[in-house]
Amino acid sequence: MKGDTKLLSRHQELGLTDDQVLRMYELMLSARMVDERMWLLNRSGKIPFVVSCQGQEGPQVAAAFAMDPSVDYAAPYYRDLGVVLAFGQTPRDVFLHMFARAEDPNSGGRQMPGHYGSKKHHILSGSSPVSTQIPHAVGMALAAKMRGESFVTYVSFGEGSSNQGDFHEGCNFAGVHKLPVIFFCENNRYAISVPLQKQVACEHVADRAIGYGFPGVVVDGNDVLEVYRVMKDAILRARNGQGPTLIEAMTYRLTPHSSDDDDRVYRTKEEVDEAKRNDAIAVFRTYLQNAGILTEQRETSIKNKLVEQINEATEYAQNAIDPSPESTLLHVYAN
Amino acid sequence: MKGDTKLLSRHQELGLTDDQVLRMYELMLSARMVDERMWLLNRSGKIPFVVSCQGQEGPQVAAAFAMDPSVDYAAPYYRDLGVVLAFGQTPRDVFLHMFARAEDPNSGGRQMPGHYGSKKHHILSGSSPVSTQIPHAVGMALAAKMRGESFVTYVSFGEGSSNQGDFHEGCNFAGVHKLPVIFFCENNRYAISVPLQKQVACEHVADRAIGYGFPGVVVDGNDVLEVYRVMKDAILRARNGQGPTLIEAMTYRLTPHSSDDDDRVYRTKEEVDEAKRNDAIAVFRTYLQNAGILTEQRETSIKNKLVEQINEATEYAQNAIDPSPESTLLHVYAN
Amino acid sequence: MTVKLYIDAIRDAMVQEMRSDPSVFVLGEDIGLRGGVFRVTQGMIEEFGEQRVMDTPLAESGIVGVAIGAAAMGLKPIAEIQFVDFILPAVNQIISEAAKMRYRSNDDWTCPMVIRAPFGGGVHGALYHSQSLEAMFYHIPGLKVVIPSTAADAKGLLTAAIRDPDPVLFFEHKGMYRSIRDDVPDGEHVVPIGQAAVRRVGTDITVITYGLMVHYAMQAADELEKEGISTHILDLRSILPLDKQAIVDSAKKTGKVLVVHEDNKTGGVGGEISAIIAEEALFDLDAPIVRLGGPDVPAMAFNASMERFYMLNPAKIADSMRALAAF
Amino acid sequence: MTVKLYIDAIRDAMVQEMRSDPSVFVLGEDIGLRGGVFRVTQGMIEEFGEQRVMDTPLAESGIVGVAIGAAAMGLKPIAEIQFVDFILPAVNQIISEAAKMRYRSNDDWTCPMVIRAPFGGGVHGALYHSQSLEAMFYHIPGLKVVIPSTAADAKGLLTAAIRDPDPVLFFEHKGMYRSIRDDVPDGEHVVPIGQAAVRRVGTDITVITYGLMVHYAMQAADELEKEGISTHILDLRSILPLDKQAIVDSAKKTGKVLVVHEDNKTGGVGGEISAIIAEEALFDLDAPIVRLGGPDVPAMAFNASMERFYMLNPAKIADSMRALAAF
Ligand SMILES: Cc1ncc(C[n+]2csc(CCOP(=O)(O)OP(=O)(O)O)c2C)c(N)n1
Ligand SMILES: Cc1ncc(C[n+]2csc(CCOP(=O)(O)OP(=O)(O)O)c2C)c(N)n1
Ligand SMILES: [Mg+2]
Ligand SMILES: [Mg+2]
Repeated sequence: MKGDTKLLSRHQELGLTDDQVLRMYELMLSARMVDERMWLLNRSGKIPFVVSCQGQEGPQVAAAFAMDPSVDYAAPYYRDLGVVLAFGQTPRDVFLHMFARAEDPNSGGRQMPGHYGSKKHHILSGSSPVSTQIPHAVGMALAAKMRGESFVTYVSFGEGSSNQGDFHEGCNFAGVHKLPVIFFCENNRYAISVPLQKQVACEHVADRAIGYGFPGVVVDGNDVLEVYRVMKDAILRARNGQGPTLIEAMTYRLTPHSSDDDDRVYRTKEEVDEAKRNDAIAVFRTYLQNAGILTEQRETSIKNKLVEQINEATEYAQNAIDPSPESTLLHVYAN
Repeated sequence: MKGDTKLLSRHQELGLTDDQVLRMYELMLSARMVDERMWLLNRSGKIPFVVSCQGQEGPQVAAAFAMDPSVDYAAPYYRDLGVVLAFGQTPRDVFLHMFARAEDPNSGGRQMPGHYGSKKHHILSGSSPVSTQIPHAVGMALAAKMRGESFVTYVSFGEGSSNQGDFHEGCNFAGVHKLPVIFFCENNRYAISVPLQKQVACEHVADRAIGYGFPGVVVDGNDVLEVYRVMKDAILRARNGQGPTLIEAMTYRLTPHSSDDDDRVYRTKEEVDEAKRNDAIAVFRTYLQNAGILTEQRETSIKNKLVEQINEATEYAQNAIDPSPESTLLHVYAN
Repeated sequence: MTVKLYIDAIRDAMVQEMRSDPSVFVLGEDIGLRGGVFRVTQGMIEEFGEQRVMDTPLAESGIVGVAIGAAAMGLKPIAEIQFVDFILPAVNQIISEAAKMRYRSNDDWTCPMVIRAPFGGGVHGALYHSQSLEAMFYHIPGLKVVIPSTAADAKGLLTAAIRDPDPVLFFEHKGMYRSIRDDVPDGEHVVPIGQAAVRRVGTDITVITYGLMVHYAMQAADELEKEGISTHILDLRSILPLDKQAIVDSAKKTGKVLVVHEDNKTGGVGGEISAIIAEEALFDLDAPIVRLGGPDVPAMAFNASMERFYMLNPAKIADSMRALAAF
Repeated sequence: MTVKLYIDAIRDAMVQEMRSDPSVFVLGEDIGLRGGVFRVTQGMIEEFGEQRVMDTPLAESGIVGVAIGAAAMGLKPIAEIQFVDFILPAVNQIISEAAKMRYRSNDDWTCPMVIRAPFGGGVHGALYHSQSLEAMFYHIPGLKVVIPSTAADAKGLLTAAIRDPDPVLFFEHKGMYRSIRDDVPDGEHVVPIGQAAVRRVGTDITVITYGLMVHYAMQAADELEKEGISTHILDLRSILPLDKQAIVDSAKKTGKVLVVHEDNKTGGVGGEISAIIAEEALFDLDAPIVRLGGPDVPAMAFNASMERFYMLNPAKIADSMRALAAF
């Protein structure tokens, strides 16, 4: 039973308390359940669009949990619901965004779902063209360095997006100036319908780091504690002035690309089912159960709490007011 | 003396005859002497602009010599005078270009010096924004693959230019589709005034190849036979359907960036002088002399021939007619 | 003739040209098995294989740059940009390279390629899936910019674009893919690029427009007809080249001109059209030249009521038409 | 007041702002030891160090993207693009990101940055070192586009641009760096963005222009004065925002308008100016609104006689002015 003991203490070795890993688990579940609700709302015609985090909540929450949202910054991409929740947005914030209400903290109803951003939460506003946020995060890290501040910037993107010029230019700039930024690639094996092997010919996106003079790390995204560990290492390096790290979390997108997609034409149900069995949330649940931290009762109470919260949030957002049509004309420039 | 024997037969081991290496040498000298003449013409007010190949003729000619210009294609960059001559342009062609005459085969007097291109010579037309030619060369290689033709495309660029998004996107596309293209980086340690360590943080630009799933090779650009060898390898791989290669030739720019530059503000004379001593042409001259191929007499006769050719070319170009002003309106679209 | 959807007419043109010319191929993101996010290329990979219907890495500058190189060697690429909003990373390749290849090489190297992209709003696409970006390109000599408003034109103009020896940007209003259908010639069908079409003959006011707005203007004209106002409607079909003669003629016809585009007003194509008229038909005018475009804000919002506020519609166009007629 | 070169006035503004505001910094290619290829930033690295006068890798999208991120955190970057022609790889960052940051985040995140770039021809720069690209941006709400024509304005407008809470493109005609000099206030000097300046008061014809062409028009006006023609000249100073009132007023003043820019005519800024007048001052006009711009070809050639053919000059402008006056 020695092995087991070792296994059970992995989070403690990482300096995580039982409460913290439970909190991580709750955040992952929250992301998943919010996401599932979004699909329900979409399929019942209440919101026109969903882009999903399902399958990627584990690495997202683990990565964000390694940061300090009161100090650090995130430039997430459209799937990063887990990151956004870990950085302090509530399900209500998220549903206000989905419903494009005036109170949406991300864009006041202006942007599509999944386009996060709020200064209060230390989340940079994101756009749709992929990878543009990568140089932005580098610029944020440059600000940290120039001002002698110790915050670290996290930026995420898909593996397909790592083929954009902006990925290259951003990474290279950060490498040359040794900036405190973490490039977090969520490799879910598809860019919409295009499979990994038609996107890149290298073994790992992380292999690209060598070309920018900093470490590249591949991590099993379904092993959230390992994700947390490599993030912690990267953050330490960043804060110590040792520069950027490129982390590639191997993960999987369990849903179609978005509510407008139909993934059956480009991948098999078997493949998706197989990925579901390795889902980070399920793996982490088992870990927590084996560690004796997560009892069935606890699980139920967490879920009940989340359902309640999500119901409340949905209802609130559904009944919240729209921005006025004329507000279209506001905020083109400073007043 | 065994060592010497081995040394002396390097070109033969590569399958190069004495005549061929002499031809290579002549091409390098030609490039150098044409370039020197350009500076004279510029300093005497006869042409407004020069961008120089000096210091890089060796690797340029060696690379081009490994290709078959009757079959293969080049998408060179503005310093590639050596490549252009090896692909069949004459000094006269080049001076017609410098003087922006109607007969300029590269652009009919439209483009700045160093902006090569002529279908007849299998040289793609180039522009000023750096790195745009990289995806073009990949597209040319795609045409070879799609049509089942065996030509290989060479594309060159500086190390500074390897930081542009187009480098990344072009290399990645070529890697994914295993296209017959050779990416030839002439690392002369400066991008205008910006030294290598402010451009890239990796050890070698060639290290970037791993991120595209094909080999990256660093070669001493002053060792032209070695450049020839790695090019031959790359061409073989390309023709065999094994895909691209990234070659980084370590070289040096002996002149200021262009006739508008003054390099004394950003590098020392000592550094330049040191580089001059390792100049590929000088190293190759010694090799040929030691191999008994290049006698003093031979050298003199080559130089005399080149001087004559360059004088003739200069005079021809100087007296050649300009395009008509109204021709400005031509060739916006096909007639 | 068969009644076809706009989207099917576009596919028709590609398929027919690919059957008859082996140098034509399509490349872009998700155009293979997925058939494109709008399904424009649906079924094409099955017929032509994955080399001629090529899924590319996610990198627009690369897509366009590679297409330029292929075109230089005599292939005829049709590059799909998934949304016109995502053409921006490729602007350098389009403007510095594709548009200037022939000119800079003194007619030696050429760039026979097509770039297709869906544009336009009203589909809950928000800021980055709703834009009209034609104004970026109608100023660039060396390019052609085509925006068809009918299924028949979509087929005929795309066929012409594929056969064109120069680079053509082909912008398809995404709201029209499945809402517009009309009679499309079955076999070969070519509509020359650069000729505007009179969509409605009228005597009181002239509306000059293109794309989806042609349909909105037609609906508005029906409305106004009931009120006794007769509208002349010119569909530009291409904005580069602009059919100047048709613009001037249609302006002279009624002396009152409304220029309409979905794109925001300032700096839009409407300015050029208005300027042409002000330069060449000023004394035939009976009223100021009016332009109606989107508001000058960065782009359409996701929120439905804000989106409606931004988008033109037949009612808004009719209002402008009425005011002009009454002038 | 000191008489200063245009180039020195630009440097003045940067140096003064950097001295008073530690969040201001400059970044770009070769701007450090080299002082920029035109020497605009000469001496600045010596005063401010290599972190605030930062040589970047050769990658324009990266430069602008990094500047956007720094600006989001409250720094005030001034990014130099070596030639405006090389701004094209950064167009996505400028249009999708800088221009839309405030709008898309509902006024939460902002982008207070300046992008400086030399533009314009007549300096043997050929196709890619001569272009005028302002027409790409004057259509983009969220941006400001400033083009000063005097040294005093260069200083005053650049100071305003650096202090502006939104992204400003600042285009400097490279032919003016060392050919234009005028009285520049020594201390703090701010010229508000968005106000055109009347450079010459006249009664017969109005010329509306900006940049180097202001000077050419002034020379042409001197010429015409001898012939008894009195010219009113409006220098726009910024093309986004456009000073509509000044445009309309100056058009009404003489009833005859010539719009001039070096950039090619079709789709250029002149179209918008003409359209504004045709919309708001039509009945005050005594002649068609004339636009004079470069020919509609991809760009200027290197060959000197072709370059002269392309470039406007005082004589060509004077010809258009004469014809307009005679109308
Ligand atoms: C510049 C740009 N081109 C195309 C798109 C359309 N698009 C949205 S997401 C996507 C695929 C992204 O794949 P990946 O980077 O792997 O991220 P994932 O969605 O798999 O998480 C594409 C092509 C876009 N948003 N931006
Ligand atoms: C997109 C773009 N940005 C800037 C320039 C200006 N420029 C011309 S050459 C050059 C440096 C190129 O350095 P490198 O790639 O190392 O090539 P080298 O000149 O050293 O051979 C720069 C910045 C350009 N031509 N294109
Ligand atoms: Mg993916
Ligand atoms: Mg270099």
